[in-house]
Formats: sequence, structure tokens, C-alpha cells
Amino acid sequence: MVGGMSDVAIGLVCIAGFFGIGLSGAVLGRLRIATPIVYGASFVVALAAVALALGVLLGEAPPSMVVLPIGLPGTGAHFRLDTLSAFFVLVVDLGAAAASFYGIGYGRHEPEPARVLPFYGAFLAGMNLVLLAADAFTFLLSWEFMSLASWALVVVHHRESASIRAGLLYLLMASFGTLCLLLAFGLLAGPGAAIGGTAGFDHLTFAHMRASPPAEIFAALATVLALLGAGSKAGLMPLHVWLPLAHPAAPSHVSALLSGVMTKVGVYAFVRIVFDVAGNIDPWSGLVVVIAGGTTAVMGVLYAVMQRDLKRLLAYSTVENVGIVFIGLGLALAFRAAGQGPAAALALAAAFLHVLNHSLFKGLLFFGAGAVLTATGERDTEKLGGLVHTMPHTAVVVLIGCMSIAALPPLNGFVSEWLTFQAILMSPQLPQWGLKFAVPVVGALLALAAALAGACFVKAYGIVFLGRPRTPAAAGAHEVDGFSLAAMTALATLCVLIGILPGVVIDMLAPLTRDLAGSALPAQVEVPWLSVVPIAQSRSSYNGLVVFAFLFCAALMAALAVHRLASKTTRKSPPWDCGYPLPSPRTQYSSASFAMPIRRVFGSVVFGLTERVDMPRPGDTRAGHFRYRLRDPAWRFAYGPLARFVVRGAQHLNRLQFLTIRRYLALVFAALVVLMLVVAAWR
Amino acid sequence: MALILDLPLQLLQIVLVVAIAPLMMGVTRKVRARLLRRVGPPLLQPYHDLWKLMHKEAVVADNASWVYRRAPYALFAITWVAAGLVPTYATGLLFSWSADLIAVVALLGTGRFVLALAGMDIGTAFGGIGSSREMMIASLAEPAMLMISFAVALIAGTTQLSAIAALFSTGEVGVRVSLGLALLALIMVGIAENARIPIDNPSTHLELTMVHEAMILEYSGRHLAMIELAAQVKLVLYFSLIACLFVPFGIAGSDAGPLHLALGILAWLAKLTLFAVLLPIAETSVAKMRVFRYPAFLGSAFAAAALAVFLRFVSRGF
Amino acid sequence: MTSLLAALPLAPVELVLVIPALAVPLLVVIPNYRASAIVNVIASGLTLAAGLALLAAARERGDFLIVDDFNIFFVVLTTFIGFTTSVYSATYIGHEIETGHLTPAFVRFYHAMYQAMMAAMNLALVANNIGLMWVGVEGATLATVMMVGIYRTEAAIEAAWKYFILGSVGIGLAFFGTILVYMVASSVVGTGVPAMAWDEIAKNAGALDSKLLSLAFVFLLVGYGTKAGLAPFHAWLPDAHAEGPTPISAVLSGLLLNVALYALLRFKMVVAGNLHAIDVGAILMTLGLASLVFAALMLYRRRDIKRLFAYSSIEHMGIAAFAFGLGGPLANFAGLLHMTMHSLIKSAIFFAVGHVVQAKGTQRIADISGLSVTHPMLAVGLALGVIGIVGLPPFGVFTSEFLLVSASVSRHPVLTVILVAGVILALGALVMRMQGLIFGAPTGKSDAVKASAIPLFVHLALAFAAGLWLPDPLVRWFRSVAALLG
Amino acid sequence: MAAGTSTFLFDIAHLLAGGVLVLSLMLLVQDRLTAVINVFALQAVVLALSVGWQSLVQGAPHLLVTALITLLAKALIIPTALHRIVRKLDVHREIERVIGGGPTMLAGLGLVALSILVVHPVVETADPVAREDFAFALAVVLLGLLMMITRRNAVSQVVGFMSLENGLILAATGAKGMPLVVEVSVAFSVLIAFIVFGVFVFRIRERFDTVDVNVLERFRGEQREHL
Repeated sequence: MVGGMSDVAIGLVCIAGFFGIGLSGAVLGRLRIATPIVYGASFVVALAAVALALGVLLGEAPPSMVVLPIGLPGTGAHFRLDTLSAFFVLVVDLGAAAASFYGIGYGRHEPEPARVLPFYGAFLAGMNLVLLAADAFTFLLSWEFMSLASWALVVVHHRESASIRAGLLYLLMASFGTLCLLLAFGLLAGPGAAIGGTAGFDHLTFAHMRASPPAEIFAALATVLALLGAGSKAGLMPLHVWLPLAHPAAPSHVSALLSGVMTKVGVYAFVRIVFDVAGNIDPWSGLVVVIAGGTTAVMGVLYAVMQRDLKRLLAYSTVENVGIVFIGLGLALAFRAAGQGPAAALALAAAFLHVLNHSLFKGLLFFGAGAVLTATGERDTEKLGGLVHTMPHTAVVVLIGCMSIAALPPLNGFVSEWLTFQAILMSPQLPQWGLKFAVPVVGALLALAAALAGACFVKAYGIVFLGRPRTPAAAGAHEVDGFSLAAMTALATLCVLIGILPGVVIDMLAPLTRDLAGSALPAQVEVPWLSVVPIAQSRSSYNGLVVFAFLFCAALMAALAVHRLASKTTRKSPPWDCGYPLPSPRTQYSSASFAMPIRRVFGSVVFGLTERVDMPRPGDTRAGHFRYRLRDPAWRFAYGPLARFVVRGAQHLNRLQFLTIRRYLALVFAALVVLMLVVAAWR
Repeated sequence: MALILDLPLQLLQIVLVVAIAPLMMGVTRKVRARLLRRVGPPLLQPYHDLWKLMHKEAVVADNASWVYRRAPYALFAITWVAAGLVPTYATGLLFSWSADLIAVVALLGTGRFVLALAGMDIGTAFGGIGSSREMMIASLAEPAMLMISFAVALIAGTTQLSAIAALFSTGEVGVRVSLGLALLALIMVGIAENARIPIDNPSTHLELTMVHEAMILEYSGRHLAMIELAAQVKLVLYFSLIACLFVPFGIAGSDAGPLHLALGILAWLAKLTLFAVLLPIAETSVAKMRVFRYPAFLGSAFAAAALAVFLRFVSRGF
Repeated sequence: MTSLLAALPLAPVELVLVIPALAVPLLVVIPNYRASAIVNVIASGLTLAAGLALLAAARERGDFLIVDDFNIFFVVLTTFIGFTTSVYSATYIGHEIETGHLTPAFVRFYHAMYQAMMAAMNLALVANNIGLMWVGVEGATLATVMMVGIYRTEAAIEAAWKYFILGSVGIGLAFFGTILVYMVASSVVGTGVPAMAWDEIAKNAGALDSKLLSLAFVFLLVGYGTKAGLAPFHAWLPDAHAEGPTPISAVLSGLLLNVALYALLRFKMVVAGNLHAIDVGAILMTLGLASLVFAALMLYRRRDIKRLFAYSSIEHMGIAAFAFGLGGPLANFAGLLHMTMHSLIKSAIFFAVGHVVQAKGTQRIADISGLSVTHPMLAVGLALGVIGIVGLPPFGVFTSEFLLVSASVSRHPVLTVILVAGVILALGALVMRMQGLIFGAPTGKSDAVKASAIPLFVHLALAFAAGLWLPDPLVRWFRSVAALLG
Repeated sequence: MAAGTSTFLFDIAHLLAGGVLVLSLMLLVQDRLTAVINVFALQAVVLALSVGWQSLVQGAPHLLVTALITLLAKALIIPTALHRIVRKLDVHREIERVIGGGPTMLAGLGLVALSILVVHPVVETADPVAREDFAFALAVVLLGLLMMITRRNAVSQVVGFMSLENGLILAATGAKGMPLVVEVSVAFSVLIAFIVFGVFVFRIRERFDTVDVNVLERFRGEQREHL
């Protein structure tokens, strides 16, 4: 409480601030000064929201409610700020603050700021609104508003047909998700009492849904629908298809928000509906979620490795990370249904920590991609290279981001994956045999995903920043502006800090897990040496601080020893390369060739790979060609047939547009006769 | 035990793993040479090699960045820390809880990440080949390694290496099919991770077959020494890991007296030597594989580990 | 204003009929285009005033006219959109005359027909006598037939012809249904005028012969369903929308369809009051879903911008029919809201589309692109309209679809899934076309257009406001009507 | 009027209604345009008689107006006009059918059966005879519609539509005490229908030199195109 206002009211004020920023963006739009004003103001408001969220989380404030007289008639718009909301407000606005700060610098390169600025504020407002909404109508309204605002940001570069296609697909998938959630809410709320009285639409509030849990079958259906609805926003396979198209299409700081933050709002929706609103859920739905998560993680990263467009690679990597989060959530569901609070708390904490971590390093990496884009005008990794020399600062922070996302100790990505593994190792406690067997398999998938993520980011970093520049554009790169660098550095610092001191964040999650799983992990800050001990020291523990200190000391000692003992002379020379003379930069390993072994290994099964080699005969001087094509199974097996079905259906039905009047009359006549037959048959 | 006693014990382990690493490498080389009917280098040759490399001039490519120069130190530090945290002669050392089995595996992953980046820094074709193949192998080996961890951890109920070793050394777990499969898988993964035959050949520079060597092709002098030493430490790490997980006998308890500790050290050294002898025997009896046969090799390691996990449910029904 | 009207010799309910009816001969004799446009606006404005006065008027019935909550709302909506469209029409037709697409001679009869149509629609709405209701609906149809053919191009004449033939058959079938209802009612209520009074019939619904009542409903459904554009009786609708002048497309979609559906609902209330009669709800739901899915699929193959939105009207009528078929206070509420919002937004879309077509000189979707570059105001209007109509927030259609789906999912899960699928299909098609229209590099000619933005944005603003906040009186109103609908 | 006072009166009404139905069926099978018009005129005459009879039976003199209008408009003026159009435009005298005469007839009979089936009382109500009359009217309506959809020629389609309206009038007049407003509206609609038909036929002739609706197909607003 500040100045007599409840926390949620402050949150709404922040949201109003974002709306105001959006409005001022619309008004100022074309002025040069608009860019710094809009982003600067967004930064300030986002920071305020972060402070609010931290206050609620650390102070473990009780949930606060506000009902505004808008929205559902008679019932009003319910807003509620509890710890779950607060945590996601923290994630969203931390990302938003970084993106806004980054935008102050990056936004200057935007050719048509009038198409970005109004929607930027609206987008931030929409995301925050979703987190505070506490009735189905307000929730979905905000949810869809968020989609709409971000759609406008996706189609900013509207002259590129790829943007437009991405926008369409995005909006379609978003609406699909919204309608799935709507169905879920409908099932949870029940048909509703008569609205003649004063009751209004009260059955559509979360409070009412919580108080009167639906029939079991409805709750199970609602879980599946929530998985579809939230998953389509978060990017679960096979609902991820829009993500790799839409995220890259937007300006980079917006991509960072879309990928790092908005997908988390999807996660929030799932958690809110399934863990909070729906009441007790069948343990088997946990299995469904875990499997969906595992598949998503592996497929996402496999496709990420294959991408040559840097931002698409990052978008696919988002798919992977969302999968990891959902593994944790599914485990938590299963544990909770089995009445195992501590294990559920562990799984939830793992998922939430990964949510936070991913928002940090994915934001950082998209900023990095944006910086590369500004510096070289290229997103295509095959045209980059050697940027470590021209963009030294960016190279350092992006390296931290890459190592974090590849789940390498002692950085933050590892901590959350480690916790997820620990949760997986609790699976023998589950009563269902199916789960006992399935969960370790998912663990293997997670391990595969983690290892492939390493490959993926070695490739991304190696091709873009290391080696030699592949084009003049890459050679002529320059370091980006201070705002961008500051934003990236801040995120990188947070990645390192959370990696070293994860206990602080895990403690912050305790109230959440207590609310959702009925149990929390033991307080971590009190553990000696600041270790992370999810269950008991004898079971498992990890200490990022000690590992980091050891690494630091070991490296220092090695360096000192070498300095004292070894020769310090260094000679510069052209690379040796097994004796080949240094040829053109194009002989370097390219993005596609780096991914080749993995493409081969998983080729036909996962990628639907087709390769075509056109090798000239010896003595023939024409150029050889090698082409390959990957087809996402989601397109091959789901969207392709669906689209064909719609097209064919439309084609068949379209004949009805070209009938003669007589035939139309025949149609009317036939309908009349059928209806008369119905009447004749009616009792 | 008090901190004042614990710290030296932990430090001793950390120092030991580095100190004897070249020796173990010397043993494998010697045995291997003998098996090939050669005399082979002396046992202490790796120490000489390192010393020599240290005192040579380091040749660095014109366009090398700081990544290239820092990588050897980082790689060495990471490998060293990982090795220092695996129980060798005693359980319950001061910092044994700071990283469990999964963290050790992941630390090795960090080392590989750094090395693969270093391989790509110069922008040569061979560096790229090496990095790309290394990451492919890793992406297959790491899941297998984690499956092994699962199998062991599910049996022991913990991922703490120290706790696992303490539990297994009591013998109450008994001999299990699960553990046998996990051991088999761990050996296969270890071979792949340490760039041994049949996955890689540490002593070849044949362009099309090299993996590890391709990445470090440009290194020389003190940088190369660091990388070589890291590779040797890594070998010791895997030996220690196998020893502590599958033959933990003789390992000293957390509150053991000096005598037990001494015994523990001896037992550990004996086990390492045994492995160092066995490794070249295995290596000389098989042929190097083609690159795209690796998935089958590592896939069977993974299958063995997965089977170990599932059998674990069968052999004891909780 | 109420007191002012009270001083008049006529009640508001009569005024909404008399004002446009008087305007018809007046407009026929005014030769000048500009003057007649002004008179048209004034007459529409006065009708709107009378409609608003109806809000305060007593709820009373006579044998011929009735004033209840149900129709007051529709009268207000109709007169409001009638007024805004007349304002829009003045600009639109002015532009058409300037560019020579229309000659003043044709237009003379346009304004008269406009008022005739308004009078007929109001008559259909306030009629208690089911015969009068029929006269109203059919009068409105015939008046619009004339206007659809106004351009006298081959396509326009074909559209008018098609509309006329299908409309006439619909007229006949609806009349047959009306006779049936009378017959059924006369055996209970007694012969003569009371047997044609809707409220008397509804009161005695339970005692009526259920078989004949069912048959009557079938004929009324086909007859009025044709006007409401429900598939498979929709055939006239796309062409009439596409070939007529755009203001008429706006009123066709925004009003005439509503009026026809309103008439159907009146009869639904009667039939639903009879326990043994056919299940009207199921039939309406089936037809509604069929229209929705059919129209949604048809959207994908449209090349003509106005025909595109005409099909979207079929889709929305389908949704409304589904809602009323489902029944229950929530679904009826949703259905009423949906009709209202559809009227507002769809007419707004046609306002925008009309100017777009004038600016680009073509109705072919493929030849229009990059509007956001050349005509930002129209592009924003069109984009907001499409966003509103496909059910994205914060427009009112979102609210109504939200309420409908949440009400129906636990009662008819499978049907709801079909409903949702149809909505998504339609969204895909409309958004795809909308993106093509407003984004990309501009193509073809692009003339400056003196657009009348006020009606467009007033409609959008209302729909926007309704999406966020429904005023309490309106909600109470809807609730009582929803309860009335059963 | 209570049943039993005069079953004879009702029998006559019944007979006349049946006559209208029979003529509807005859219309269906006519092959020549002139014959179609003539049969239609005959149907209008029988209808007028029926309406007149109803006026007598129900003691509703205003129905005589309807009878008169029917006689004048549908039995005399319109057939004459149609004959003239046929002669003047020299449209094909032979009617192109969509389906053959036999099947059309069968369909027609089926429709008659359906009409009787749906009107057939579940519970006995006061006047079953009126219901049967009503079934005939319904059948006439359906047959008119059937005629519209089985003929390609616009003139016979117009005749089909008017035959449909004959059914309506039969039904309206059969309904006892239906207020005058209805008859007026019927007349109104017939009038409007004819005028507008005339306008359109005129326009179509002016532009296409034919009244065959098929020709219009070329001018569909939207040509077939591929995606």
C-alpha cells in the first residue's frame, strides 16, 4: 500500500500510464522527439511496475482487489494482484524496462516510427492488464488486446510480404488461442444462472470459478483447452508456427518483448487457469503437459539449430525454452494431484525461475540481434561474421546471453534447468506407473534439448561474431549506441547474478508456490554458503557462487602460473589451417554447414529433409549446387492439410456464388421441403 | 570435521587431480605403445611435453580475438573445477555439495562450449569442422550422460556424488542390472567425450576424421599446453567418476581418520591406473568409426542408459 | 424534447412512420439533388428524434401497433443508422454525381426510396398486426430492390433481378406463413383483427394447434430468413450488396437483415410458447451454424470488396440466429448485443469501403493495396471496422461473442466448437483481405476523396465504447428483452 | 359458420379449391408457352370462382373484390400481356425443361402428398374441411415454386410465380374472417409484382434481347477466378 492506494490500484495506474504513452505516441507519432519521449516514459513506468511487483513479492502482501464499473455489465471488471500476478508483472516489466531503454537508442533507426510508437505503449498495457485481470471477460479482453497491439507491431514493416503473412498467421493463432481460452472459461464457469436478477455475470469471475469447481470432465477439458489456448501464445508445438515468422518481423526491441515476455504471459494464463482457477486437476493432464513440453523443447531447438536467420533462430529457441517451462509446470501438476507439495513446489519454482531467466537472456539476445541488424543491416547469419572485432562490447554481453541460454554453469539458465532435472528425479514418488516411466523420458528429451541448445548457440555466436566477415556489410560494422549497450549490459549482469545467487530469486518464489502448490521450497538464503538446496542437502545441492569462485580462482591461478612459468612471447601470423593458404572468407564453415551433422542425424524423421545435390562431372566448370529443404512437421501434418481442406472447401462451396436464379430458387425450395418433412415427422 | 581440517583435504584433492593427470595419460600411451609392439614414450613424457610447450613461443593468428586467447585458460579452469568436485579418495569433502553429478556434467558442457567457440574464432574450415562435429557428438552424448545420472540418482535417491559414493561403497545396493547398463553407457560416453577411439583419435591429424584436434589446430605454445592439460584432467575426471559411482570401494568416509584417507588415496590411484591400462587395450581392439556412425554408437549408449532407468523400476518396486 | 413531442398531435410511434412516409412524396417532387439530400438528412434526423422519444413513451399496444422494450430498441437503432447513413449518403452520392457514375435523374428517386424503405422498416418494427409486419418487411425489400439496380449496369440489373425474384418468393412464402398463423390463431382467439395481433397470439400460444403452427413457422422462416440472409436463402444478398450504391449496402446489412430477423424472433416467441410445436431453437441453431460456416468459407474466394463484407453479414446473421436459437437469458442477451454491434460496425465498414472504392475506382480487392500510405484515415477506419467485425476487442462484437460462447459451451459443446471454428475461419479471411488492402505498396490510381468521416467514426466509437462498457439502462433493457425472448 | 348447416356449400368450395390444384398440376406438364399462359388464365378463373364462393359462404362481401381483381388481372390482363410479349419477342415457343415431364409430374404429386401430410390433423379440430382446403392451397404454392425451378424460360417462371400467388390467395380467402388489410396487401403485391416484373422484363429485353434468364449468367458480378 502506498499513499492509501492498494497495490492493484497502483498497477492499474501504471497500465494507465502505458496507455497514455501509447496515446502520446499516436499524437506525436511523426515528430523526431516522439521516440525518446515514448521509450523514456515507458522505461520509467515499467520500472515503477517492477518496484511494485518486487514490493508485493518480497513483502508477501495479501492479494488486493479492485472492481471497476466497466467490462461485464453488472459485474464490472475485476482486477487482482496476488503473488502470481506480481511475479509475472516483474518478469514483464523488467523486460519492458530493458526494451524501452534499448528502444531509446534503437528506435532512432525506425523508418516509420508512427507505426510503432502508438502500439508500443498499448502492447505493454495489454500485457500488464492480462496479469491483473480477475474475471474471464477482462482477462480475455486484455489478452486479445495484447495480441492485437502486438499484431500491429509485427506488421510495422508492411511493405515486406513476409511481415504481412506473419501478421495474418499470428492473428489467426492468437484468436484461436483466445477462443480456446474462452471455451475453457465457459466450461469452468458453467452455463450461468439467470441474469434477470442482480447476479449479473458474476459466474464469469475467477473468484466464483474458484468457489464452485466444475465437474471433473469439464475441468479436464478446460485444462486441455487452456493448454491449447495458452500454448498458442507461448509457442507450444504444434501451435508454435506463428512464432518464428512473427517475432523476427517486428523491430528488434519488440521482438525481444514478443519472445522474451509475451510468451510468458501465455505461461501465466496457463498457470492462472489450471493451477489457480480450475481447482484440482487429474494427474494425467500433468502427463499431457509434460509430454507437450518435452516435445516442444526438442523440436524447438532442433529447428533453431537449422535457422540461418538470426532472429528466427532466436524465436525457435524461445519455443524450446517454453517447452522447458511447460515440463516444469506439467510435473508440478502431476505432483500436486498426487498430494506431494514439496515436489510440486520444486517443479513450479523451476518453471518460474526459467520464466524469469528466459525473459532476461532472450531479451538480451534479441537486443544483440538488433544491434547486429543496426550495425550491418543483416539478419542472415551467412552474411555476417567477425563482429567480435568491430562490436567488442556487444560481443561480450551476447556471449553471456548465449552461455546463459545454453544452460551452462555458472550462469542462470543452468540453475533453472538443474531445478527441473531435480523435479524430474522426484518422479518415482508419483503413484501412476505411466508417469513414472514417461517423466524420465521427458528428462532425456530435456537433456537433448539442453545439449542441442549448446550446439545452437555455438553456431549462432560462432558464425555471427567469430571468424572472418563474410560480406562487406559485416566488415563495416560499428559498435551500437550507449542506450542499447546499457540495456544489454544490465540484462547480462542480471543473468550472471541470478546464476551466482539463485537462492534469492528462489526465495522470492516461495509465496507463489505456497499459493499454488500448497508448499514451498526451504528458505535458500539461510543455507550456508548460499547454496541451492531444493529438498535436502543430502539429496541434491548446487552452489553457483562457489562454482563461480572456483572457476575464477582456477583461471586466475592458471593464468598466473603460465605467466610465471611459461614463455610470454607471442608471434602474430596468418592462420596455419593445416598448411592451406588463407583463402577467401567464404571457405569458412557456414551456418548451414555447421548444422549439417545434426541435420543428417535427425534429418528424415524430424525435419522431413529433402536434399538435392547437383555436382558437375570432373572437368565440367559450371558451379555445383546443393539445396535442401526442411518442412516443419506441424506444417506437414497439421496446418498444411488444414489449409488445403479450407481451400478445397471454399473452392467447392464457391460454386454457390455462380448459380442461376433458378438454381437458387431450387435451393430455397429444397430447404423448404426438408423443413416440411421435419414438421411432418415431428411427433 | 572442522573447517581447518576440511579445507586442506579438499585442496589436496584439487591439487592431486591436476598433478597426476599427465601421469595417467603417460600410462595409457605407454600401454598402447606396448600393445602395438612399440617401446613407447616414458611414463613421465607428458610432463615434459607440457613443460616444453609452455616455454615455446605462442603463435597466434592475425585475426584471433580475445575469445581465442582466453579460451584455453577458461577450458582448463572449468575442467579442473569439475574434476576437483568429483569425489576421489574421500566422500563428504568441504565443497563436495557445491556441484552434484548434473552440475559436473554441465560444467564439462561449458568447457566444450568455450572450446567450440575457440575453434570457430580464426575462421578456418578445419576449426568449423571440429566445432560442428564436437557439438553434434555432445548433443548425443549429453542426453546419454544425463540418463546415466538419472539411473544412478534414482537408485541412490540423490544426485550428490559424495552421497552416492558413500551409499554404494556400503554395498547394500548390491549388484544390479541397472547399474551394469549404466556403467556400460558411461564408458561409451567417456570414450566419446575424451576423444578416444573409436570416436576420435587423439593422435591423428587426418583432415576428414579429426574432431577434437581440428578445433585446436591453430593453438600452439602455452595455449596448447593448457588445452592438453585440460584434456588430461578430463580423462582423470571420467576415471574418477567411474570409480566413485561403480567401484567406490576403499573410498574414505566423511569422518575418516588419516589412515582411512591414506588408504582411500591408494585405492583411488590403483583404480585410475587400472583404468588407464584398460583403456588402450579396448582402444587397440577396435577401429575408428566414420563420422556418421557416431549417432549409432552414442545412441546405443543412450539406449543402455535409458534401459538402466526403466529397469530400476522393475528391480525395486517403488 | 419529449415535451415538445408531446405537444404534437401524433404519438412518437406514429411519427416514426409518418415522417418518412411524408418525406417520400416531398422528395419525389424536389428536383435538385442537393436539396433532396438535405431534406433526406432532415427527415432521417426527425425520425431519429421520434425514435428517441419512443424511449420515454408509454409501452402500449393496439391491434395494429405495439410499443414494447423489444421493438423500441430496434427502432432507435434503425432510425439512428438511418440517420447516419443519410449523412454519409449525401457525401457519397454527391461524389458519384460529380464523377458521373450517376445522373441526377436517377438520384431523384433514390432519396424517395430511401425514405420509403425507412418507413417500411419502422412499420415492420412497430407493427403488432402480423399482416402489417409483413407489409413492412416486404415494402422495405421492394424499396431496396429499386435502389440496388440504380447504377443500371448489367451486373447491377442482374443483382436487382436476382434480389427481386428471390425476394418475391420470400414475400409469398412469408405471407403464406402469416395466413397460417392467422388460421391457427383464429380458432382460439376468434376471427378478425385480434387473431392477427401478435401479442394476442403469443398470449394464447400454448393453446394453438402445434402442427399447423410448426408449419407456419417453417414458411415464415424461409420467407423472412430470405430477407435475413440466412444460408441457403442468402443468394440475393452478396450481389445486392456488391452492385448497389454503398449507402444501401450499409442499410441492407445494418438494418434490413435485423428487421427480418426481428420478425422471425417475434414468431419464434410464439412457437416457443407452444410445448408441442417443432423445436424452433434447434432449427435456428442449425441454420445459424450453416450460415456461419458457409459464409466463412465463402469469404476466402471473394474478389470483390463489397461482396466480401456482404458474406461477412451472412456470417454474423448466422451467429445471431445461433444465439437466439440457443435461447436463455445469456444467449439472448448476447444475440441482441451481437445484432446491434454488427449493425453499427458493418455499416461503418461499408462507409469506409464506399470511399475506398471511390478513391481507387475499383471494387476488386486485388487492385487495392497500401491504403495506409495513401489514405490513412480510411485505412484506420477500415482496419478498425474489420478488427471490430471479426470479434477482436475492444469492440462490442467481442463482448457478444464472449457471452455467447461462454453461455453455450457447457450446454452444446460440439456446436460451440463449430461456432468457434466458423468464427476463426471468418477472421482469417477478413484479416487476410484487410491486410492486403491497407498494407503494402499502393497500387493503381488513388484519387483524393472528400470522405465523410463522422458517421464512420461515430459508429466505431459507439461499438468501441460498448466493448468496454455497456450503460446500465441499456443492460437492463437487454435483460428484459432477453427474458421476453425466453 | 358451424359445420353441418350446409355441407354442400363446403363441398363446392372444396371442389373449386381442388380445381385450382388440378390446374396447377396441369401447368407443370405444359410444353408450349401459349398453353402455359392459357392454363394459367383458366386457373385464375377457377380461383376467382372459388374466392367468390368463399365470399358467399362466409358472408364476407369484401372477398368479392378480391375475386374480381383476380379475374381481371390474372385471368385477362396478364395473360393477354404475356401472349403479346411472347409474340413480340418471339421467344422460343417450346419450353426448355430442366427435368422431364414425367419426373416433374411425380415430384408434383409428391408435393401434394407432402402438403396433405403436414396439414393432416393430429388432433381433431373444428373444421377438417378447412384444413383440407388449406392443404390444396399449400400444394398450389409448392407446385408454383416447383414450376419456377423446373423451367428455364422467364415467361414460364413468371407464370410459376403467379401460380404460387394464386395458392396464397386461395389460402387467404379460405381463412375465415381474415381482415381486409390482407386482401389489399395481396392486391398490392400482385400489382407491384407485375409492374416491377414489367420494368425488368422491359429492361432485360432492352439490353439482352431475350428474356431467357440463362443469358444473365454471363453477367454475374464475380467471374470465376483462381486463387
